[in-house]
Amino acid sequence: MSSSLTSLLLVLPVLLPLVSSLLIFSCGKHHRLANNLLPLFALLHLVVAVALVVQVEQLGPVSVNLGNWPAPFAISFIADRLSSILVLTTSLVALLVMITARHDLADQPNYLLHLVGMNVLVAGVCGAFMTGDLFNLYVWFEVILIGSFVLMTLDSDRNRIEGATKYVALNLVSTLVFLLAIGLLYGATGALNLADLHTRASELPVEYRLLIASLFMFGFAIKAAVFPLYSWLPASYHLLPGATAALFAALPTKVGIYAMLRFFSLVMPLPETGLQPVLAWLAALTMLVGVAGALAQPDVRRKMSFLIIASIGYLVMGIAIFTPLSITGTIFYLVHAMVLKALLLLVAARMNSLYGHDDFENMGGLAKAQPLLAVCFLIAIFSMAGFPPFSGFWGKFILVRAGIEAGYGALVGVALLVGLLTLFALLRIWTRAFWRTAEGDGPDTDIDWNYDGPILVLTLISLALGLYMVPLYEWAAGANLLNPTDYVDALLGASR
Amino acid sequence: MNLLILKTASHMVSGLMLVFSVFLLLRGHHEAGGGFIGALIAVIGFGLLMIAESPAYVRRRLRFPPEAIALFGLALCLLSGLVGPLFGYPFLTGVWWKDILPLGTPLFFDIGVYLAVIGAVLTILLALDEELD
Amino acid sequence: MEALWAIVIGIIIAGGIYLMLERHILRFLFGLMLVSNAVNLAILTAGRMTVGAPVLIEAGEYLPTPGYANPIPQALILTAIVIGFGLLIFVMVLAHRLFRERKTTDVDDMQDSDSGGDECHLR
Amino acid sequence: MEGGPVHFCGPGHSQMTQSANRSLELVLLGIFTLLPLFLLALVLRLDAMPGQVLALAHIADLDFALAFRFDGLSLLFAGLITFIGFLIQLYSLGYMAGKPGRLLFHLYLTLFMLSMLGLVMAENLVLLFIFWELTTLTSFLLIGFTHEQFVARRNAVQAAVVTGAGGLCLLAAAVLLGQMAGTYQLSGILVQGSALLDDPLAVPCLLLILLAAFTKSAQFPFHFWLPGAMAAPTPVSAYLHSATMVKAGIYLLARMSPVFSEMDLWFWSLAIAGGVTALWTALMALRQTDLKLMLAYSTNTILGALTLLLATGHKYAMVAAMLLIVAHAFYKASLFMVIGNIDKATGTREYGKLAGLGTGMVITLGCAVIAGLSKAGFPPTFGFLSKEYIYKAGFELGWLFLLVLFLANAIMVCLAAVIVHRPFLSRANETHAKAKPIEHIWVLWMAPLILAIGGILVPFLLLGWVEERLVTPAFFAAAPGMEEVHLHLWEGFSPALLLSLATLATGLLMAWVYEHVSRGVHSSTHRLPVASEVYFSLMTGIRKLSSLITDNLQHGRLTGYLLTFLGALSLMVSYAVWSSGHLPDFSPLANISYVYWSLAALLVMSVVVVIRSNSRLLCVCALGIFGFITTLMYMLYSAPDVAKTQLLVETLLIVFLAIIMRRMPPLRSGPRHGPGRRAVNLAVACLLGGSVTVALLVVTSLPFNSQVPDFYAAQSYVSAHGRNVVNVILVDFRAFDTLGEALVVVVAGLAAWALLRTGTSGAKK
Repeated sequence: MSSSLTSLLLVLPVLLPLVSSLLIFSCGKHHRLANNLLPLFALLHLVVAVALVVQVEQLGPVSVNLGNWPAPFAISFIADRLSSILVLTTSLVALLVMITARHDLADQPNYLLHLVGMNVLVAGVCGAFMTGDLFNLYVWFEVILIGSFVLMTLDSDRNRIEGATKYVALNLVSTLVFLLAIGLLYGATGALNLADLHTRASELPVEYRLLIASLFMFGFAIKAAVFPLYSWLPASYHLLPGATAALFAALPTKVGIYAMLRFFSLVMPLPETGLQPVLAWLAALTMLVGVAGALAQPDVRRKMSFLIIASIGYLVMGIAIFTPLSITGTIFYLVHAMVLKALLLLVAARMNSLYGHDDFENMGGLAKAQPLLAVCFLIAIFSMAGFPPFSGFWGKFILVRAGIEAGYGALVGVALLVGLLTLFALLRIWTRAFWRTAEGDGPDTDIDWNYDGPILVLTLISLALGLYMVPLYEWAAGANLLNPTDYVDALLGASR
Repeated sequence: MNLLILKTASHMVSGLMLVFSVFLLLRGHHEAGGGFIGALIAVIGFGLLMIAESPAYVRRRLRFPPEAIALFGLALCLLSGLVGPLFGYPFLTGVWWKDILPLGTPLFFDIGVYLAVIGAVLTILLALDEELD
Repeated sequence: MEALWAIVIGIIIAGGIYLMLERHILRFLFGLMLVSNAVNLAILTAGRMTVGAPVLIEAGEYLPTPGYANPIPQALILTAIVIGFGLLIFVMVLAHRLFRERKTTDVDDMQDSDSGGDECHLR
Repeated sequence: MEGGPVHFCGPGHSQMTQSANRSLELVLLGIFTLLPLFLLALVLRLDAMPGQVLALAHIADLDFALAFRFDGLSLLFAGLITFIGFLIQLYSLGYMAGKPGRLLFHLYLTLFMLSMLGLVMAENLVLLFIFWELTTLTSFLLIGFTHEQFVARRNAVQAAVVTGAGGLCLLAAAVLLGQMAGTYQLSGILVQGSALLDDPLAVPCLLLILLAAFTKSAQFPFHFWLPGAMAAPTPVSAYLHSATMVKAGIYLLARMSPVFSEMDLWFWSLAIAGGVTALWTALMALRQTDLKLMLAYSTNTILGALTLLLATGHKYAMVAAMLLIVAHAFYKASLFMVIGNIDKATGTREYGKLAGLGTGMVITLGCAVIAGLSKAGFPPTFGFLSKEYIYKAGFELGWLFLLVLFLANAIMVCLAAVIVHRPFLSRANETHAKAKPIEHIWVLWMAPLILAIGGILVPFLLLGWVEERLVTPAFFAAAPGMEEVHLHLWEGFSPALLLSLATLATGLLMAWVYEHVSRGVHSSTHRLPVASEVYFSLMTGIRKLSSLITDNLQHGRLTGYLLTFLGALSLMVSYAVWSSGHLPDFSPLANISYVYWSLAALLVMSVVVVIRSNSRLLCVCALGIFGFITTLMYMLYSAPDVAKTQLLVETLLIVFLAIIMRRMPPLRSGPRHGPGRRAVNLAVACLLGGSVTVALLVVTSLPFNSQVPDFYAAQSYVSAHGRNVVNVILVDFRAFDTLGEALVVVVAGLAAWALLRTGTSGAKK
């Protein structure tokens, strides 16, 4: 593939959703046209993402300097193993969620704007994954933020406006702190390009690193919903429409994790900032409050919202341990978590569409009425709890192993306990809504492929990742975040 | 009587502001100015007109719905960025036609920003005014 | 020079944060405006301050006059101002809508939607 | 064979496809039934070879291998799993006939069998863990098979949580062991044997392994899930919860015995856990009125005895353990099936309601008698053989062991007698009259009969084969390097035999006065805490605690959240500032012109006004002045573009703010924070402001690298054809930022528009 095509390939994951959203908005009242455009572009996005992964597989990290200026002066887009696999997962999840969204959101008055918002969100997420420039990362964060604001407030009732207010207010704090941190880091190093920062930040006096790194960590931690900075998530996610909630569950928080992973491996290696023990504690607390919330909730989507937080704890744990193995585990778990969270929330959406509410104490009979959904949900439960042979197990195993080998016994203990409690929390939904017999007629027995199709595909992906984990494992192990020479070379390479 | 003066004055001032905004937009590449500043001036011009007349009047004068203008502006930004890839350069590479006119894709990019911002801010302004009345 | 503005920015941020922690939603908005302005000023300060040397290239020249101000913070601030503008307008409209739905300006008085565990059915 | 309506995938099958489905069902049932037989044949063809490993795949980095081992211990278990698995599938054909979800049941059983086989043959620790958890998963599905019943649902979750907890311990133990040994391959670990004990990790590792084994094998105080698991259909109880899955913990202990058996901790914890389990659950068994629960608790007892035997590492004890595993699997599975038949015929398993069934269910009675004899340890049954060796070991180990084993065995005798006598041989009552004939379904008596008769014939006829092929290889796998023990059914009048006879006598005596014994045990123990109740209150406690935590953290007050967020940040950054030890240098302040001072003063004053004022108008004016002064600042500091933008943006924002504000009540309205909270807010605000000040001072004191701005300045006109460098950065050098920025503004516009539009229509409603 020629280099000019490659350079276009690198920006297409951002441009395609933008073009898609422009076209969809121009559809006006023609919903059918929009309904056809949406999956078409999402599919195209997936193809691009696959092509990107193939490129990275063959060439190693590839980058493009936008505007054809040399690095580090241009904004560069770069795909390494981490970025490309995340873009691939994003586009896969987005495609499946959008298929459900076409049906799930169809009766919303501002239907098209929902689709526009989703595409903007996806564009922002891909931009954040691929940019090689710190300030540009901020811009993509803002794009994600405004995209999520739209989705959060569209066609909202009183409760959702309340939830959205909390979401908006708390996320703006993150934005401001992140911007301040960029300003300070720029002032200290004079660089914005990540590879440039990699060299220059290491020349910073050690005693100031903690200060700047804390600001960055704070900004990212809010995005990722790390304890104690997670309150916006359970305040708002459970109010979202089903398909939108699935997209939210899978994407924005993971961008926070990605940013942490990138920043604390490339720009300021975590052990040199003094934040490692802090992060380890936060990981443990995040897992615990997440699962505690999940245990306390009597409502499907509230439970699942808290479980998002619990899985964020696992990811932060992987970053905090900061060994090659733990980073590999984090990447593996990240992909797993994106797939699984979308899956769980789509199941929740399906349950909501069957019953019209989220209270699982008042559901029943799903195992008989919806066997396919039941099988998928059961697999999701055990995968989420980290049971073999599902995808959650491998992520957990690698993290546990990395943790024990690095001497984080207590943290590993918490992680294992949280896995068990996750199982307990989710099995409550299972025993009530699926196993118990329905009162009265019970739910609809028809299969609705708008929901069940994406659910099935996501389940199969999770199953595949569990049964044959080698490709993803080797991909993650080859990401080499702790020794980012390849990344730095690729990012600065064009100027040499 | 006073209303009439106000209306006439507003029309004149807003017209002037629109001209000024285009001026700011075009000279932005060399002097202080640019798409965003120009757009805000234009918005203020339309805002004056809105206060003097009515939101509906402004909508009529705009001819296109402001959302459409915003999206068109965005599309223009994207398109001007995609000229580079046509010639085998990366996205957003500036392509210039210096020989004919001092025209380049960065100018179109700036015009895109200009339209996007006018459209977006007017969308809110008009909606807010209509909603409050 | 930077020292003075560092102190002033610190004061503005302190004031803004204090306002953001108030219960009246307008005060929260005021605080947000102050803090976002302060952050922009902080970027300007961190990128070093130069008096009276805008980075404009005179006609006939190829380079700006030496001693020119650092243009990057300015560009960053411009982007940040515009983004902040968009977000702030959205937040204002949201606040307006919130007030219309709830008829209260107290941001602590909206607990219906949150996910506390109090309604938990045990066993 | 009885057929019935198929409910494999719930309703939805049409009449047309019914016959096709029926033949498909028959084919599948046949496969499910014959698969274990086929595997059994494979297992029997294998010779136990300590070092023989089948490695299919290997991930070197993780040291994970898809590899299986075929030593004596693995093959002993594998033989049992497949043999009993076959009979259980056979039995289930009859037992589950006509019940909904029948195929699913056979499928689950098959999946369980495969997991169990994997568990006992896994060569890699992680693989072992995977299969271990798979047995938990399949057992969850099987216990909850009749999920219309509350008890089945509850107990399925309970079993999954308890054994799942053990599984987590096993995972941690596996990693620790792998780290200690430097390999995850069992052969590599076992070769090192007790040399691994020098590692300081040995103790935590052992503790975790013990937790895993004790939960899986239902040792006190985790024994309760096993009786709970009796909510499953009877074939499940016979297979998982007596013959195989519960033995997984025993397998693990036997497997790890070469490594850990020299530790005192190993001895004491196994001995105590096993002894307490054996005695306590034997007493519990006496209390039960449900025959199935009696058997369940007696299974607990046997598991306790096995643990006790493994504790010692003595040669007779090891042999006795191997024998007991086999013997117990034979008679207990058979007895469970007998109870299943009773249940099927009468619809009840209540001890008090059953009587006189012997006349109608002759073959079942026969099974019960023969299996009961083995359970009681009558010669020449398998049970007798194992008991002989248990007592032999007991004599070597000391009187305390002997006493515990004697009591447990005596109670087993008593239970065997009771289970056989009361339902079958006592005088008939009305339950007997209503009992359905079931023995025309041949699989229902065939499976238990094979097992029961096997329990007599095998030790009688095949003792040499048992010793050579089963017990001795397993013995050497669990206790390498120990002196070989030869099996004899008859060794003359040894002390063990006498004790055996005494056991029988005591047990039969207890059975004679069973009602009194049962009542006595009940009245003396019913006040003691019941383990399952402890479990339930623990889980409820966890949920209450979770609720409490969640309520307090997710309280719904926005300013509370904000305070948490900003408070956390302020603590973090002020600690960072404090630890950096930087003292701000304010000396440059002296040389600053009054112009800047007055601008600064105006800025601060306007901030103070916004904070202090209760008038909306004044606040907006102050904000306007604030914006105007920042504009001036940008102008002064060579940023004309920023200045213009700032001026326009501030103007528009203030206009918007004024529009919004008009609709809202004044600032004085609404509740405010109390003074204490305001002091906290102020502290957080000051800490943050101060930290930012210090950070800025630090940053600006560092030398500045102007490589990037210099490049922009140099290229701006030459390459990018623009004289305004800032604008060129925006539209060319960093145009992607600007694109994103335009996107944000447009989307914000759309979002606000939609918010307002929905609002209007909402208001119209």
